[in-house]
Amino acid sequence: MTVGRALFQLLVFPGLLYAVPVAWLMLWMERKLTARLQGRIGPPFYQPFFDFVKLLAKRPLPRPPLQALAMSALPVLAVAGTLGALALLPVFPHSGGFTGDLVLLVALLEIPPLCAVLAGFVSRSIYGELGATREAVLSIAYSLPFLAALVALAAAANSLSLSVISQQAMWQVRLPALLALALCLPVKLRVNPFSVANAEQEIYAGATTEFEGPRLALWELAHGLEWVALTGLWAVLAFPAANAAWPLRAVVFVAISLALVLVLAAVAAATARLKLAQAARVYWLWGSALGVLAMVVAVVWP
Amino acid sequence: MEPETILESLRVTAAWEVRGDGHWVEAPDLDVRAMARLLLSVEARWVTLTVSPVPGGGFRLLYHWDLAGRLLNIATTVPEGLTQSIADIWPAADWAEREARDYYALEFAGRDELPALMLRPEDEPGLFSRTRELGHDADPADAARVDASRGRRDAGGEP
Amino acid sequence: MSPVIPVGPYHPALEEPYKIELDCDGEAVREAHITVGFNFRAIEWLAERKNYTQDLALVERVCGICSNVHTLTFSRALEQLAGVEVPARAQHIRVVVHEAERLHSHLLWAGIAAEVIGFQTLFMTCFALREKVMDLLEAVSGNRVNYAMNKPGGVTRDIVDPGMVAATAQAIRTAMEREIIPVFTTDRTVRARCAGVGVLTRDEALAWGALGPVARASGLPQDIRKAAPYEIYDRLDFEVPVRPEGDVLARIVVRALEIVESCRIIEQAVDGMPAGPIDAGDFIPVPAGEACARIEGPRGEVFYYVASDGSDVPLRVRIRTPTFQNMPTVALMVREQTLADVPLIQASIDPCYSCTDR
Amino acid sequence: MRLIDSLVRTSRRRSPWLFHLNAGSCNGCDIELVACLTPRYDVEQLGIRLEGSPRHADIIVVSGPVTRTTRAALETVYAQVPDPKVVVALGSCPASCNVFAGSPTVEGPLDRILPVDVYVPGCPPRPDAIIAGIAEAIALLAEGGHA
Repeated sequence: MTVGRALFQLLVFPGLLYAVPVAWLMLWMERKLTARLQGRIGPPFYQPFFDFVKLLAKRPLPRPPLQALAMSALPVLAVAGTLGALALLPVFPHSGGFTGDLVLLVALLEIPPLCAVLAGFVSRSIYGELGATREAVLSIAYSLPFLAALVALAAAANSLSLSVISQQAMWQVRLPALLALALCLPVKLRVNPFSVANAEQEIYAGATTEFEGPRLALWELAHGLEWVALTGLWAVLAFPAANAAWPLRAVVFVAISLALVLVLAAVAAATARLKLAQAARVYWLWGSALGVLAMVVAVVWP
Repeated sequence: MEPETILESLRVTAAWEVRGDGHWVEAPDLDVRAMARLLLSVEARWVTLTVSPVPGGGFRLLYHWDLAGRLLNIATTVPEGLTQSIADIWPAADWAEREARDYYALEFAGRDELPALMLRPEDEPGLFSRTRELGHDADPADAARVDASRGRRDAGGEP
Repeated sequence: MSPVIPVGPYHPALEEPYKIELDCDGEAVREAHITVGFNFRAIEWLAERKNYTQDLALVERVCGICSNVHTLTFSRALEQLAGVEVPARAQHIRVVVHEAERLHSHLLWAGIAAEVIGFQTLFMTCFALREKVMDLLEAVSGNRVNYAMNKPGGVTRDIVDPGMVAATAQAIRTAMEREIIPVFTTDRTVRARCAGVGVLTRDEALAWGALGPVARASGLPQDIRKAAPYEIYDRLDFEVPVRPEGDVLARIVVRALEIVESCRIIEQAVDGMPAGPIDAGDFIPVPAGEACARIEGPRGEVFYYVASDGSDVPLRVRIRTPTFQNMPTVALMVREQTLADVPLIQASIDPCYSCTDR
Repeated sequence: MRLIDSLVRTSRRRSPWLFHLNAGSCNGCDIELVACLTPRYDVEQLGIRLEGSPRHADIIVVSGPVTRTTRAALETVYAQVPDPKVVVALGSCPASCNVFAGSPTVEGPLDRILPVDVYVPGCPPRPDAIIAGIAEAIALLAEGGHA
């Protein structure tokens, strides 16, 4: 991968220049669809953008220096990690990448939840701590199916390179793997029925309860970017057409990502929130079953 | 059980006065704990306790019970600010007793603790008794006289 | 992590300030301590210093959700003292407003319960339906909240369009039976959150003096409208739903069925409404004496005691609201439950702290 | 610079987040505020959100005559909301203590405790009036709040 290409992917597509507006678009789509399903009109499309600017322009509350530093650094790290993960997505085949970038992607995607857990503890609020604990428990629960699905794909493709994985058909493995990944999306994005870590009626905003102004703005941005990265990862894996022209690939990538947002929002609007133990059980049971199925298929049906 | 049998069992000599709003009786020497145990055994339902100050000192305690749809109002009086608690027999009476202390500084014997319910823990009990002479005044500023702690705070003496 | 987790006094799941301190073991609740009194405005104290007309406006503001039950009970206590008969038409109007208030209160509660388990869409559905009741109440009383409908001896406003009232009640009943009851009783995520959660046994309900839907969901068939009928309830045909389970789901089902019954009561009360005056005169003098009144509010029995010395200011006004009796049972319900269930369990008694604290 | 200023002003107008604090209210105002969120009034159209944490909020909406016990909470919450912020007194109670004036446990009206920017009169105010009051608060917020 040349430096120029890497920079392009990081800063333009599917990185910063694409991801930030699309993050706002996705946050809006989620709120708008929910509102429409509830018989309301919902927010205008520029809402997440203005929310972001407004929060950025608020004066931060005075805090002890070390805590202030940690509370600013954590959301920045979450944003940076997600952007890095986005840059690795092989939307264009042969656009570079390197052997083993799958491992890096998984690591980068784990940064935002990790930061959220730390944020909950750093903010020294009981609700932040509870949110962080829940976040941690859930991440243990969904990590197994999430990793199993990716490992199964890697085993079937016999490669740890994302672009190789995304180009081979192998639907017998891809199907259960995609299902397992789809199951992990609501909990990673903290939407219903798995919005346990930010359950407002139980623990306020969870880990971000104590964050205000610019620091909260960055969390909102990180959250939007997670939507782009996770639906993007799913879109890349769901369209393994090696020979398609690059404009088609880009269009399909965007289309699948946005469609997935709508599906997730619709499911969220039609469900109540499960309890921590219930949510964890879903992942241990059904998520792991799907992940293991993908792995078994990858091994016995190469 | 009929209301008449209840009075007999409690050895109350007065008879019920039956009105549109239930049965009423005055029983100055009532054993409230015996009453509580009896009404528990007949599956009556706790309604509430009304405490009123008696002019010249002491309190009138009016126990309200529901017996299969009939409202029984059993009144007794205590000369001092002390009476027997029934909260161990009827947990339902717990809050009403705590509230009576808040309002009239009435103490209930037989309770381990009688924490404030409506007042704050640091408040002196008997808010209604303490403020008896105070009229209803449309200017809330005058109400500051009621509460000693508030007077200090307004004077800038907050720690 | 600190073992004591405070819920409140300001918490997103609560409309009102109060505090439950939870001794927790991880997410499991060991013990709960309830603190109330945040809304303590000393209304009983104020009532002893205002005249009866002012008191009517005061007790209406004991609670903004069940405001009508307070003026109704207070008026009934004064009528008992004065020995005044309320005209038949006024009794019918009282029942219509009383039941419409139960409708809006139960729908409000259903919405809040949905919100507490994170089911926002169901919350919106309930509140959209509730607006129909609000329209009804506004058409009858002129207000959306604090209707100022009752006064000693009758009501303040006539129902001019009974047909509209009956039609609205029917529409609400249909929507309830078609849209909301099925979701609450069959949706899997709702069942997963509510069934078997926050159980209050029959014996506990009795010993703690639980009232209204809480008692009825624990197998106690108590309802003042049946046990000691007031106004025209002895002439109406309605059921009192009772469930034996004592869990959150049972309390949901009891209230949902009560909404349907309330619609039926409104239809009957409007149907049989006789012509005639709506009050027993402009001013009712209150003689010396004492009286009690109780009615079945949306949350259970509301009890008033009024003592008078014959002047225009009462000697003593005692207000016992249903949440005052129901609230302590929450400490029993949350034991051995998880933290996530606490907001739901406390919401399941349909608490009203402004009623409790007064 | 002027562009940024006007962007910030616009964003404040378009994204007011509320924190609601019940200071001894009877629920009447509170429930009408909740009604504003629901399908008929749907204030999310205006970017208005009800937040659970005061640190996320721009506008503090206070209902109730301010009882002794809620006063400390009121002061804490006020300090927790980052600037710029606006205080809205919802209903007659925070404006005048309403029927609770003279009570020994009421410390209101609200302007004795916090600087109040907008009064929404009514017992309770209708949802339309509440939205109009919030709109007034939004205009203040855009200019940097009262601070």
